[in-house]
Amino acid sequence: MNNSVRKKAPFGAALDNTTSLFAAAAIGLMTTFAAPSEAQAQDSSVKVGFVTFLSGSAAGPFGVPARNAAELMIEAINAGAVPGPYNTAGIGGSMIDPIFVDENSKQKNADYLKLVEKDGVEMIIGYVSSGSCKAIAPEAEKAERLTILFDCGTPQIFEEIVTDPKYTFRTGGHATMDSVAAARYLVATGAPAGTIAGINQNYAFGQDNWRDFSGTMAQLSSDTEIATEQFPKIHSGQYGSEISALLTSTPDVVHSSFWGGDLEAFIIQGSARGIFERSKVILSAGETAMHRLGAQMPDGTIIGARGPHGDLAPDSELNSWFRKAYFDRFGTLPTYPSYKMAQALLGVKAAADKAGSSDQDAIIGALTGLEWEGPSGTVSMALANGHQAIQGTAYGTYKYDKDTSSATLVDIIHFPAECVNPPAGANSIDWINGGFEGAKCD
Amino acid sequence: MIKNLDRTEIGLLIALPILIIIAFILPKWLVNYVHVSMGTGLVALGVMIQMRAGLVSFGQGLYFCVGGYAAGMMAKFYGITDFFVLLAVGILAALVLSALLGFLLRRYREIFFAMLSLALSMILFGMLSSVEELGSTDGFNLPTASYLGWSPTGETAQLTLYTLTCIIAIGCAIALNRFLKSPIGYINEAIRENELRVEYLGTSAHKAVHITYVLAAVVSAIGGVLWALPLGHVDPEMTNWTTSGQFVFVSILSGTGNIIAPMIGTFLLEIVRVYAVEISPNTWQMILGTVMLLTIIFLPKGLWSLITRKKKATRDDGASAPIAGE
Amino acid sequence: MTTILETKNLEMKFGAVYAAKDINISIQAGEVLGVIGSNGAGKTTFVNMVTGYLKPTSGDIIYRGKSIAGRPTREVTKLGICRSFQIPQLFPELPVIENMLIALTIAKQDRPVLFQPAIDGALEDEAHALLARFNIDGYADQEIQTLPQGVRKLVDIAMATVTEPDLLFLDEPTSGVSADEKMDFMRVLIDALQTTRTAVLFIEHDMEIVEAFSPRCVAFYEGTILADGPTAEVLENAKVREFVIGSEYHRSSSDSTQQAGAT
Amino acid sequence: MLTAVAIAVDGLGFAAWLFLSSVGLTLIYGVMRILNMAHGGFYALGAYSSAWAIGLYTATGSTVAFTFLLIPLAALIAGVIAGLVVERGILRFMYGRDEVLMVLVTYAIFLILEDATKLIWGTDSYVAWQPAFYFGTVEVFGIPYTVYKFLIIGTAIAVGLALFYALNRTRIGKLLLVVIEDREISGALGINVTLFFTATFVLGAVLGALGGAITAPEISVSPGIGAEIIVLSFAVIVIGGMGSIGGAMLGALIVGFARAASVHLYPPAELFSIYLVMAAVLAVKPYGLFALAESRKI
Repeated sequence: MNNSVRKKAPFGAALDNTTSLFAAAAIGLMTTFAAPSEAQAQDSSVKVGFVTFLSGSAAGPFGVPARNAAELMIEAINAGAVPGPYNTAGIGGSMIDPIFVDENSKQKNADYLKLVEKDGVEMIIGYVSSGSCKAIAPEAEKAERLTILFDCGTPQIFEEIVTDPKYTFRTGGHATMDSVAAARYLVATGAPAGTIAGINQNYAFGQDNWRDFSGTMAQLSSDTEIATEQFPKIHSGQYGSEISALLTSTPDVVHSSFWGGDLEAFIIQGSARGIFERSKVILSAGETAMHRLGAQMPDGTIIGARGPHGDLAPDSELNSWFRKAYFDRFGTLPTYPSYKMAQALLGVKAAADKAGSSDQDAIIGALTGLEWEGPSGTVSMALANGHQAIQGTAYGTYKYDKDTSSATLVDIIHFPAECVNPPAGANSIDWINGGFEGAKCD
Repeated sequence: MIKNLDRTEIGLLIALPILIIIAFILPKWLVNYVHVSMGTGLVALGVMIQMRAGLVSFGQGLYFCVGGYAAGMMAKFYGITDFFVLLAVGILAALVLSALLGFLLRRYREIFFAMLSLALSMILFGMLSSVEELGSTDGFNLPTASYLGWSPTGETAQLTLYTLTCIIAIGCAIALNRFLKSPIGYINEAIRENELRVEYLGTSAHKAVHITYVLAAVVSAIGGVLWALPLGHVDPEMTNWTTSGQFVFVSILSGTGNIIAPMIGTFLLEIVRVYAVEISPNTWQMILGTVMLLTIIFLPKGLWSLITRKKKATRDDGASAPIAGE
Repeated sequence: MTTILETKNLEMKFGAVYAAKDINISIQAGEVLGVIGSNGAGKTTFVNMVTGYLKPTSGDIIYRGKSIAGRPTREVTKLGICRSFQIPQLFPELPVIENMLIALTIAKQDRPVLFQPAIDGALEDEAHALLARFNIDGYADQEIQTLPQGVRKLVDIAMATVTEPDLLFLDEPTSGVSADEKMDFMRVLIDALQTTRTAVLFIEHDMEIVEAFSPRCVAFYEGTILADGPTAEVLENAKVREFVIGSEYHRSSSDSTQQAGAT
Repeated sequence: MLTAVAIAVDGLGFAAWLFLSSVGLTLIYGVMRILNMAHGGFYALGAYSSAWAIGLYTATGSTVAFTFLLIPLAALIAGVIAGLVVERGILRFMYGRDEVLMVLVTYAIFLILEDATKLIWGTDSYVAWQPAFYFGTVEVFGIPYTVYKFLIIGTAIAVGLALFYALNRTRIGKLLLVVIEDREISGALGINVTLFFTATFVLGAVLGALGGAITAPEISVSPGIGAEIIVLSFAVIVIGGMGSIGGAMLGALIVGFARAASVHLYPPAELFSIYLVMAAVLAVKPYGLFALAESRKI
C-alpha cells in the first residue's frame, strides 16, 4: 500500500526480477506439476471424484450427509457388503478410490478440470447446487469425462443447457416433481386450499419451487388465491417478520421449500407462534429436519423428501440395510441427500457390473437408459436420451409417536414418475400451465 | 512508444510469450487456473489502483459482474458470440455505470468508500437474484466465443481464448502501469497521503478519484468478460461481497508495489487454495487463513516485498543510506 | 502599487460564535505583511476563508477585481493565491523530492492526463532547483516523516510556491523552528520569495521577526482587526500592547506543548 | 393498522437482535480502530456454545428456567476465551498497522475460527428451542409473539443502557474515552492502554458471542451462520456511524424497520432492502448518522 512513486528507481532495477519471477514460476510449476499425474494406480482401482459442500451453510444439511453416504457405500461396495444384487466387490471388478472436493469454491470449473486432469479421476459424482450443475454440465461434455449429477434440481440442465448429453447424467429427479406432487398431495387429502401462501428462499431453487407449486395449485383448484409470497434472503435465519406476514394474511396453506438451518429455524419460530395450527404447512424438504426436531415438528405438517427417500422410501432389504448401516456408523438416520448419493453410486455399480468393466465408455453405455433398484426404489434413466432419471415421489403427514419418541410419517401417498414429471421433451413450466398434458396418475 | 517502456513493461512484454508457451508445456488443469486467474487478477488490479489512492473497494465484484453479465446477455438475447463485441459491450456497460456512480462515490474515503461500494454491489446482487429470465441465483450459460466470423471449437477454441486473454491481460497491465506513473497516478498517491494538500495545489481530488474509479471499473469488467467466457457461465455470486472481499485480500497479500503483483498473487492464492482442499477437504479454510495470517505477519507489505526487499539488500551493499520505513 | 486582494466585511460564524467579524484588509502586489494576534484571534480563519477552505458567512473577497468568496480551494490556487500551513501538510510517507514532483505535476496539468509518464528529467531538475531555492536540496531523498520540523516547514512552503502564486499566505512559518534559528530561517524564506515578487502575508507570534521582515502589520483580536498600519505604529498601539503583545511575551515557553496538542 | 403494528413489533425484534450482534463490533472499532471480521466467528462461537450447553442441560430433564442463566454464561465463557486468544495471541503484535491490513488479519482469523467451530461441534446443526418456548406467547393485536422475543428486546435495551452508563458515568469509561481520543497522550498520562485494548476486545468478543447465544434458541445453529452476520453488522454500524454505541442502536432500528416494512409491504425487496438503506443513508450522511467528530487539521 505504500510502495509508491519513490519506487521509480527500484522498479528500474526490477527487470531481472520481473522476468526471472515469471521464468522461475514457469519452470517451478513445470517441474512440480508436470510430473506424471496420469500415473495409474493398480488396474483394479478406479478413481472417483466426489464434489459436495464440505463448508458453508449447505455442508450440514446436504454436503456432509452425502459425503457420509459416499464413504459408507464405497466401503460396502469395495467389500461386497451391500445386499444383493450388489453383493459383489467393487464396480465392474474395480475398487473405488475416492477423492473428495469442496463444492464451496469460486472456481468450480477449474476445480473440476483439476480432478479430471491432475487427479486423473475416471468419473465425477457430485454437485448439490443447481448453479454448479449449470456450470459443470457443459464442462463435462467438453472434458469428455463421465459426470453424474446426484442432487441438483433445476430442470434446465437437459432442457436448455446440454440438450444432447453424452457424458453428463443425473440420477435424481428434478425439482418440478417436488412442487407438483406437493400440490397433488394437498388436493388428494382434501385439505382446504382456498388461499395459499409461500415462504421460500430468495434464490433460484426457492423461486422455482414456489412458481411450480402455485402454478400447479392454480391448475388443480381454480379458485385458489395467493395470500402472500415471502422470499427471505437465504440463510437469514430470522423469520419473525415473515411469520407475522403469514399470520396476518391467514392463508389455508403455507408452502415452503426451505432446507437446512433455515428450515429448522422456520419450524422453531413458526411453531412457537402457532402458524402450524392456523394453516396447513407443506415442507417440501422437511424430511431432513424431522428426526432432528422430533416433538418440535408439529403434527399434521405435510413432509416431502425431494423424492421417495428417507421415511418415504419403500420397505426393502436394501433400504433397511442402508438405514441401519448409516445409523450404526454416524448415529443419525440418513436423510435424502444420503439416499441420493447412495442411489447414484448404486447406479454406477449396476452399470459397471452390467458392462463387466469400470471403463468410462462401458459405464456410459450401460448407464444410458438403465433401470436399477436403489434404497429409495426403482430409478430409471428415461429422459434426455437416457441421461436423466425419473423416479416417483411421495409425500406424507408428520406424526410424532410419543410412546416410542420417534418421528413418523402417516398417510403416505406415492406418486408415479409419469404423474409428477413432464414427459420427455416437454418444458416443465409449459407442462404445468398447460394442464399436465400426458400425465399418468393411475 | 517502445523507447518509453520502463522495466516493468519490458518484463510484462517478455512474460507474454512465456505465458502463451505455458499453455503448451504445463498440464491443462494448471493452465486453466492461470487462465481464470488472469480474469480475476484484472479485477484485483482494479482494486489495487484504487488502493494507491487510499480507496479500498469492497464492491469491485460489481463491475466484474457487470462485465460478465453484459457480455452474457448480449449472447443470450441477441445471439452475438463475437469475442470483440462481447468485450466491447462489457467495457461499455461498466464505463457508463461507473461514470454515473462515480459522481456519488468520489466523495467518499476510507471505510465509507468501502462500505458504500459494498452496498452498491449488493444491490445488484439482490436484483440479479430475483430476475428469473437471467436464471436468478443460478445464473446462465454463455456460448463459445467466435472471432470476427471464425468459430473455432474444442482445443483450438480454448487456446485462442487463452492467447487473447493473455494479450489483453498484459495489455491492461501495461496500460495501468502507465496510469500509475501518469499525473493522475501521482495525484492518487498524493490523495492517499494528504488530500487537503492536493486541493491546495490546485487540482480536484474528486475528479482524480472519479477517473480512477471508472478505470478500475473498466479493467474489472474486462476481467469479468475474460473470466466468464472460458467458464461459459455467469451468476450473481460474481457481485457478492465475499467475491469482492477476495479481490481486496489478494491485493493486500500481493502488495501494491507493482502492477504484476496482484496478477501473480491471484494465481498463487488460487493454487494454495487448491492444495489446501486437496490436503484437507474439510478444513481447507483453516489452512488458507493461516497462510494469509503468516503472510501478513512476515510480509506486511505483501508478497511483492520479497522481491523489492531482496533488491534493496543487493543495492544497499553499494549505497550506504538506510531506507527508512521499509 | 496595485491592490490585488481586498476583503469587505468578511465574517465567519460557527453557531453563535464569531470566528471573524468585519475583516477589511487589502493587500498590494509584492508587499510583505505580518499578522499578529493570540491563538483563536481569527488569523487562520481569515486565511482559510480567503483560500476557499471555509466559506464566509457573509462579506466579500475581491481578488484582482473579481469576487472569489466561496470558490473552492483548487480554483483559488489556480487564480494565484496559495498558502503554507501551521502544521505542514505534506505527503509524509514519500521522500521530499517526490513531494515536490507531485506538486509540480499537479501545478502543470490543465486537464487529466492518464497514460503518459508524469515525470521527466526536466521536471526533476525543476524540483531540485525549487528545493535549492529554500536550501533544502540536501534532504531530497529523505522521507518527510523522518525530517525535523523546520525542514518540513520549508518543504511545505516550497510546495506552496510551485504554482508561482501572486499572493502567498504563510501560517506561522517559524513555529517549530528553534528560537535562535528563526531569524536565519525567515531570511532564507523572504529572500527566496522576493525573487519572484510574490506578495506575502505571514502569521507570526515573534514580534522581532515581524519588525524585521514586514513593513506593515495587522493585529487580530477575538475575530476582529485591532490595528492595521506600519509595523512600528501597530506595535506601539496601546490596545495592541494590552491585548496582543502582552499575552505574546509569555508565549515561547508554551509553544511546544501547543504544537503537540494541535497535531 | 394491523400491518403497522406488525411492522413495529417485527422491526423492533429484528433490531434488537441486530444491535446485540453488532454492538461489539462498533465498540472494538471505536476504541481500537479495528474493523473486526472475526466478529462473525465470535457470534458463531456464542451460538454454538449456548445451543450445545442448553442441549446437554435439557437432556438431563431438569427445569428449563435455568437455561436463561446458561445463555449469558456460555456467551461469557466463549467470548472471554476466544477474545483473549485472538487479542493476546495475534492482534497485539499488529497494533498500529494499517486499518485495511487489520481487516485482512481479522478475516484470516475468521476463516480459522470457522473451521475450528466445525472441528469442535461438527457440521450437524444444533437446535436448542426450549428457552424460546418456555414463556409461551402473547398476542399483540391478535398476532402471537413469543415472550422470548421481548426478552431479547429487553436485553438489547439493557446492554445499550449499561454500555452508555459505563462509558459516560464511570471512571473506567471516562478513561476509555481518553484512550479513544488520544492513545499516545493517555499512555503518557499513565493509563494502561494495553490493558484497555485487551479488555475492550474481550468485551467486544463477549458481546458478539452474546448476540449469537441469545438467538441460538430461535434458530438452527449450523455452519455458516457467522459469515451471514458479518456484513449485516457492518451495515448497521456504518449506518449509525462507526464506533458509536448510540449509532449502532439507531442503525439497528433503521435496518430492522426497513426490513420489516419490506417484508410486509413489498417482499421481493427484502433481499437488498438493507443495502438500499445503507446506500441511501451514506448518500445523505457520508459518515453515518452519529459520526465521531474529526479534530481540526489545519
